Amino acid sequence: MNSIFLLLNLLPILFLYQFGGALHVELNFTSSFTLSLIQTPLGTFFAYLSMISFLLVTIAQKSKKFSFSYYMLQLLLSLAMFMIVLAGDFITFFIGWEIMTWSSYFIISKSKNIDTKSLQKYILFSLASAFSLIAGMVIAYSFAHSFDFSVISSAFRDMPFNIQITLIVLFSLSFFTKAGVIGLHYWVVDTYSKAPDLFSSILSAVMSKMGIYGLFLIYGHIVGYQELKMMFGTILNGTNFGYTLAWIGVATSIIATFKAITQDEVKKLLAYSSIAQLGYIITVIGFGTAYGVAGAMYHTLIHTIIKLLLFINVAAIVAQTGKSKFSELGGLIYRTPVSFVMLLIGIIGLAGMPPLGGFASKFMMYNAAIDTKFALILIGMLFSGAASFLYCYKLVYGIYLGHPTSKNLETTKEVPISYLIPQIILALLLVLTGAFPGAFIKVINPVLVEFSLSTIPYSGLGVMNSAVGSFNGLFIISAFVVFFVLILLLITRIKSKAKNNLNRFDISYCGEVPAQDTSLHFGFGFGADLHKIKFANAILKRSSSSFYESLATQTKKTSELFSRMYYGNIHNTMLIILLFFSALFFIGVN
Amino acid sequence: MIFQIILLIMLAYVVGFIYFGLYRNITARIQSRYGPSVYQSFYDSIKLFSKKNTVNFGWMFYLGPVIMATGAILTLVLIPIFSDSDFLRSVTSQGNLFVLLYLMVLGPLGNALAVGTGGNPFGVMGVVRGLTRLIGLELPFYIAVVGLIIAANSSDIVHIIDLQKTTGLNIINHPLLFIGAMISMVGFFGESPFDIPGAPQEVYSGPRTEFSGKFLALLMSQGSLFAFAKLVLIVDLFLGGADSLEMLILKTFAIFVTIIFIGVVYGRYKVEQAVDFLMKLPTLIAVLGLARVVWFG
Amino acid sequence: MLEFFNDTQTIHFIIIVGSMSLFFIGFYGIATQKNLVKILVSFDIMESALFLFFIGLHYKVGLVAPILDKHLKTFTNMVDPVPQAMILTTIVIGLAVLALGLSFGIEYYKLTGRNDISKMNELRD
Amino acid sequence: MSLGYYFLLPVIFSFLTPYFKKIGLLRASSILLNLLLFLQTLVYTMMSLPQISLFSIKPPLGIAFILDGYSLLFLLIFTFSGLMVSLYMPWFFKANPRRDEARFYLFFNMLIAGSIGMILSCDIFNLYIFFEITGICSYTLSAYNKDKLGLESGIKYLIIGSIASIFIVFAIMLIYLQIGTVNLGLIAQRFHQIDPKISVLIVLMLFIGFGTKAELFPMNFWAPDIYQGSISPVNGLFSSVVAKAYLFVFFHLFYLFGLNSKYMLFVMVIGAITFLVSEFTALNQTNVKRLFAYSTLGQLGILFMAFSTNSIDTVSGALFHLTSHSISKLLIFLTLGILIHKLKSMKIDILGGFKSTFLTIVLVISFLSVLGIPPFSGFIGKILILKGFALSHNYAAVAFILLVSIVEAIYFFRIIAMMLDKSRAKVIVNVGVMNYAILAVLAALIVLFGIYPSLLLHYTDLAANALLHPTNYLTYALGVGL
Amino acid sequence: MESGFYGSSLDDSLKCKFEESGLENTHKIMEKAVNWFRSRSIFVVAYGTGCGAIEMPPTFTSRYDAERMGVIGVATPRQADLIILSGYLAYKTLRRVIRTYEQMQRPRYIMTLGSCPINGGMYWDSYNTIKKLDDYIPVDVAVTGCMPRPEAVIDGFVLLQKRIKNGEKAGWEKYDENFEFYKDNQKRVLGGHIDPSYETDWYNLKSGGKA
Repeated sequence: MNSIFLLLNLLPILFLYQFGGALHVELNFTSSFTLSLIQTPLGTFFAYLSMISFLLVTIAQKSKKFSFSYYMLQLLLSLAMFMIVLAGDFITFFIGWEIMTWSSYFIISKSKNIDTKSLQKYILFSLASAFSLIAGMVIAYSFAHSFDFSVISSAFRDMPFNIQITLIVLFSLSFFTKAGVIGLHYWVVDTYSKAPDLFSSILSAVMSKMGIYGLFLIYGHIVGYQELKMMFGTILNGTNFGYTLAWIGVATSIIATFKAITQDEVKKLLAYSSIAQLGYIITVIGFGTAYGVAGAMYHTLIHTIIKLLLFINVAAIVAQTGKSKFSELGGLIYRTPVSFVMLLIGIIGLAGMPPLGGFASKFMMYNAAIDTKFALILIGMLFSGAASFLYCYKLVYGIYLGHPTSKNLETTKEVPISYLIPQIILALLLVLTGAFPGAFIKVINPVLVEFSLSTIPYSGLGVMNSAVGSFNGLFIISAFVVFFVLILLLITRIKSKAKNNLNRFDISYCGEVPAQDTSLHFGFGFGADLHKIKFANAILKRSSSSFYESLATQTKKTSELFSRMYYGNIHNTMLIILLFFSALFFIGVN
Repeated sequence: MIFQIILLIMLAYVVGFIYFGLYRNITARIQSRYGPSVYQSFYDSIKLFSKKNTVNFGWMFYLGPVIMATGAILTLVLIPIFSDSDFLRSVTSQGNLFVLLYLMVLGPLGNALAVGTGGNPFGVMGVVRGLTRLIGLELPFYIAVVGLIIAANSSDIVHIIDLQKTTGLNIINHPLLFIGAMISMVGFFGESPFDIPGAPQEVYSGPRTEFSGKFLALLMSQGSLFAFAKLVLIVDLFLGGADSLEMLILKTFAIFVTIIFIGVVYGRYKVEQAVDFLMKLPTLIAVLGLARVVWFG
Repeated sequence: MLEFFNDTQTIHFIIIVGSMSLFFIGFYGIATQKNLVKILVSFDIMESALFLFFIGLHYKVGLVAPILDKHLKTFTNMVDPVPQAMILTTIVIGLAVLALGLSFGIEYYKLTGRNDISKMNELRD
Repeated sequence: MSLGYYFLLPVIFSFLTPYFKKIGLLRASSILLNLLLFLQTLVYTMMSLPQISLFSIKPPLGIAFILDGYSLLFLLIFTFSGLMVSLYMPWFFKANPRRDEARFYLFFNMLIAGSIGMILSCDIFNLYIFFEITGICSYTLSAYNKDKLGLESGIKYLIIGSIASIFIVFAIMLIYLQIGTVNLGLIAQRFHQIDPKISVLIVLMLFIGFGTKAELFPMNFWAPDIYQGSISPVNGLFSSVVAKAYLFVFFHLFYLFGLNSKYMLFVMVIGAITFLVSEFTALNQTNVKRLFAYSTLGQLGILFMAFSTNSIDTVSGALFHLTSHSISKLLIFLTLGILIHKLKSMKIDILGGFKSTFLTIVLVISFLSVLGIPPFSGFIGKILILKGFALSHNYAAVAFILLVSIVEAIYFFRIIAMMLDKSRAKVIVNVGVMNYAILAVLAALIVLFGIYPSLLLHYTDLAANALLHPTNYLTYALGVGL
Repeated sequence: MESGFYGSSLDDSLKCKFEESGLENTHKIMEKAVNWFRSRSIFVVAYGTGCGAIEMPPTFTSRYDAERMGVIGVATPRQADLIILSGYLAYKTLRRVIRTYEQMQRPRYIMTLGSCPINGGMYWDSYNTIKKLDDYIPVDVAVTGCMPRPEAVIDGFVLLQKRIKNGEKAGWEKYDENFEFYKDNQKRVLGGHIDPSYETDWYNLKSGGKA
């Protein structure tokens, strides 16, 4: 079954490749609107991104038995995303969006550790997002008299200012919810952590990107960056709008980063990290400059790769050990070395360290911020990047390093090969994007042309150009490798008899001998210090959950209040009807 | 080019070790002691290299110090050492300030992996303290660097050096940024009051707890290389670079001595105190400097 | 004295007053009574009031009943027959509803021994 | 072929019901009858509209049935629902054996006849008669279970029905006193001549009368009780036929009498309040039937909002939504019948306590359709309604509908989560072949209208046109062209 | 336990090189140089038992400044060359001392302060202190006095440096050669409380599980 669906997942890619950029389908849906698929450079990028992700996840799924319905729903989900990114009008977009919502809902509901509350959270936020989208859609329709993107885009200029604002806010809210901007991220963490392990990778790597695609669509295509500039005016070298959006993004990434550090569940940490990374994208997406768009797109690519890699890795470990918490894992490095290396590459990318692709995208984003002189924004991004080292380290330490916290971790075997293949592919991609950051400029430039922005100069595969500087990824990665090998050779020449492979209890422990039950793994101790730091504590002790929970309580109370009216006394019902009549009569006659 | 790189590494090695010897001497004099030999760091490192055995907890433990050393050397070669000279210019032009900012963290992260592999909880505690401290520590430094980049409208260090010839030194143009960067530097050099990660009395010398023999020696060597690199970076950014070896040594030593003087007289902050402090005054100073650059520069 | 009543205005006035009082008697019954039978009776009173009102308002002095016999040779001098037909139908319907309601009430009384409609509240969540 | 058969055939059949000795024959012939009615409606879809059937004298004096685009859509829904329910009943009675099965068929067919009569009749007094026929049949059907709950619901329905009918009789009498006619065409022509104060009174009485029956907010406290007390197929009928028939009449008169400009906002607000209150109340329910009763009330609220907008697009969307809602609710209540029988409970837990992939799928489809999620038919209706509101720049209504829809989603998805929850104890439920077919057809229709809406949209457009511009209807009702 | 030969290091690896190329004299010079460096840099882990602990702070701080001779304190035994035991040793303490000593890297040295580690001192008849430390672990330098003043301690450092410089056979080599002897002695006083010998190696379970 897996192979069949693997082939089925290949089909959209072939389909897209076959059309080669000229896909245009229109279908009369009802008398008043048509369904249309149009291939734009932006859509093509996202289409390939999501389809290849699905392919890789399907490869990983070979290792476990999944039901037919699971595969079917996943295929449906991939087709829905295909529909979203190639949609030429809002109806198509929305249909794809909603199919995506419910098909993912049913996949999530197949998870073993899902509960009703998390499912409710997921679907309600998704629906809120969809309803916000639909509201924007119909309001736009009321002015443009069409759901077509291009028609709405040309009609946008003539709308009243408050309608323009409303539209931007509604669409942004919708896509922010999907991307999990702070405040609207209430569903993200629970859903990502409780979804089927391999499906979390799709949720984080692909589905959240649909929100990003939506933002691109709105800011770049429907509204247009030039129009945004005209509407809101400029500040420094960017737009006021971009500045506001950037603060939202920066706040998201900083808050989520701190929250990520204190998580005990592996997938919760990854979920928060996902929120933080998407925060970066949202930060630069509104700048309205070529480098902003390029940085956002590059980071979209990198984040997809990294989160697929990390979630597949974690899924494999969870499947192999049955543990999903840092406090229950640890010390797997010599049991599952390949997995360890893959995760290591993943976190080096996640932290944005130079030799890998993670740095290239961060570089692009930072330069975009410098280009617009949004210095504080840039500081915020750098700050959140610095804090993210902590959770990156926690991720790799909590699972692979340190001490195993239970007996069965000491006998774990390496994860199945089908988990490793996609990871290896993704790790290679990460290395390649780091070595050849320039190659991506060729992908970005058509999109920039589509958004009528200036293009980015291209000077070689290895070179990443930007407004205020450039670096050569190929040089850095090769220099790193050369120095690494040289130092390694040098150090191995010094043959002081290294006593290899000491027993894990043979550590300097103040003269004491740690026993089997001594707690040596520091996995869940991370982030305890953060509570003492005033700034971090201010972030950590606040939570949006109290707001949403009180909202739920209020809804429940309202519901109880209303249902008290329906208490079944027919006599009173009769009197109410008569009184209502009298009241209406009294009002009507006067 | 390869010759130049070897020359540079040797220079940095020697200068770095001598600086550390001087550091220990100066500290001793401040505490009214004689202090060790200026070359004490050499003795230590050669002794450690010639230790007859070394603990090793596995390959990741082995590679950690190597990654750290690689990071240090890569940082070193990507920083322009001399202004107005073609010395390694073809190499330094491949990177820029952002690359350096992140390369400076790559080494410690690689080492942190080794510490984790070692499985000593004290080591990991030290690493966590270090990373937590980094949250506050990098803030003023980042602000300073960003301020300079925006002022020069380039993240190319050579460009920033060249610009200082016409506009004057950045230490005079942007004193607030310089103060911010220097306070961060005190932490980057592991000096008081920001030396909590390796506090021997609390966490058993922290990340280095399990390292011994050649690994410790390698860590010490890269530390001196790295220290030199950081000094050169500060000189390049704020003091207009150096056009000759004498000027380089003079300027870097000036910076180094300043850092020592700050470090010697302070007690040790707890990690949360350090971060709280760094996020208040130094950040405020640096932000004021930055605002000056963005709005009035 | 009876001549006083032989006037369309007066008759209409009396009918309106009478039927409305009857209507409000029914209304009062609905509002205050909780016995199912009394409620049904109140409904019937209200309906009767309406019938009286409708039929009465269509009567004018001097017109004859719309029955074809020796008094009625043409269609000009008769009361409008439509209301009467309508009322007849409505009476039948009202009767049916009344019968149905009473039968429900009897069945319900047999089962529970109650006929207080405000206590019929087993249908609730 | 005459429109009169719509009324005559079921009525005659009903009267013949006691004479059927074999129950199987009764069931079969009931199915046949409903099939016949449905086929006749299908034939009407191919004919030019409006159609008129006279009874001896031509209007305005005589009685006539008029079928225009508006009533055609409802006719399709009613006859189709009737067919589905009559196909469902043999299983139901096999599962719940009854001695007085004939009684059900009697009132069931009569109910269909009454509802159809209400939408076809072109004079207000006949309308009232059909109204009462429908009413009496519904009282009886809701009291079909002669236990405490059934009788209670019957009594409640009857009392409320009596009040409503008093108001309507009063209104009709006032109209006749003012205008001297009961023909809808003539009333429509002369309605504006009435003294405004009297006209307000008439409108209010009609509003209270039909609004009570159509379950509008301050008059709908009885409705959930009725749903709870009656059997599931009857619930389906109430939700997809009876309530819709009253709604039909409400808006037929609303537009015919030209009340739209004056009372539009009022009806919209009442609809909105109904929607809001019902959806919030539904959150708190633990009885399945009450839950879906509230859901029906809520959807009726949306429909009232959308119908009163006086714009063809919105009304067409509302009609689409109405159709898809009828199908969905029929499906839901028929499924509930199966579940209640198998699990012997009416608690909401039964929805999490059964194990049947087919039932889960069809229920999920219908839930998603009610919520207006693509690619199911509810979406088309909802987007058309929202589009219509937006086009008239009534953004508050758009926001309101969407916000309350989230509340609606809470309980629907709570049920879905319950159904998908594997940790609950599950009873395997086998669906019979017939039920399988019925539910599959209903679900297929939901999907079909969702992905190929033009099929239905043709009729809703026709209906909306006929409703908002009743010139053709008036000509026929006045008997001008005959 | 840590049995076997731990002889190879920088000088040893060079020794092979030099011997291959017939440069044994050069190697001897190298060895001397390395010994000199070792003597110039001594990392001390100060194990403060008994009353002698009070003498260590003045030794290392301004007044006597041991750092000028390259003697500097470190926190962990992994980095240390020398362990200073500053007084009597109870059995319990001995256990920790042995463990700390075994965690130090070769070459490693032991220095004791006062008479208690030599012969029990005033605790000669105590039931729970050891009398002669050299029986359990090899002491390189024993500084006498009760307690020795910092000057004496520094004198001990000088002595140790001299011996390292001369390449004299040190305690750690004796310990490796007579490992069984020392272990037997340790077992005799510690009984069942001797530390585990870590025969099972967790990291290598795949390959048989033996260290």
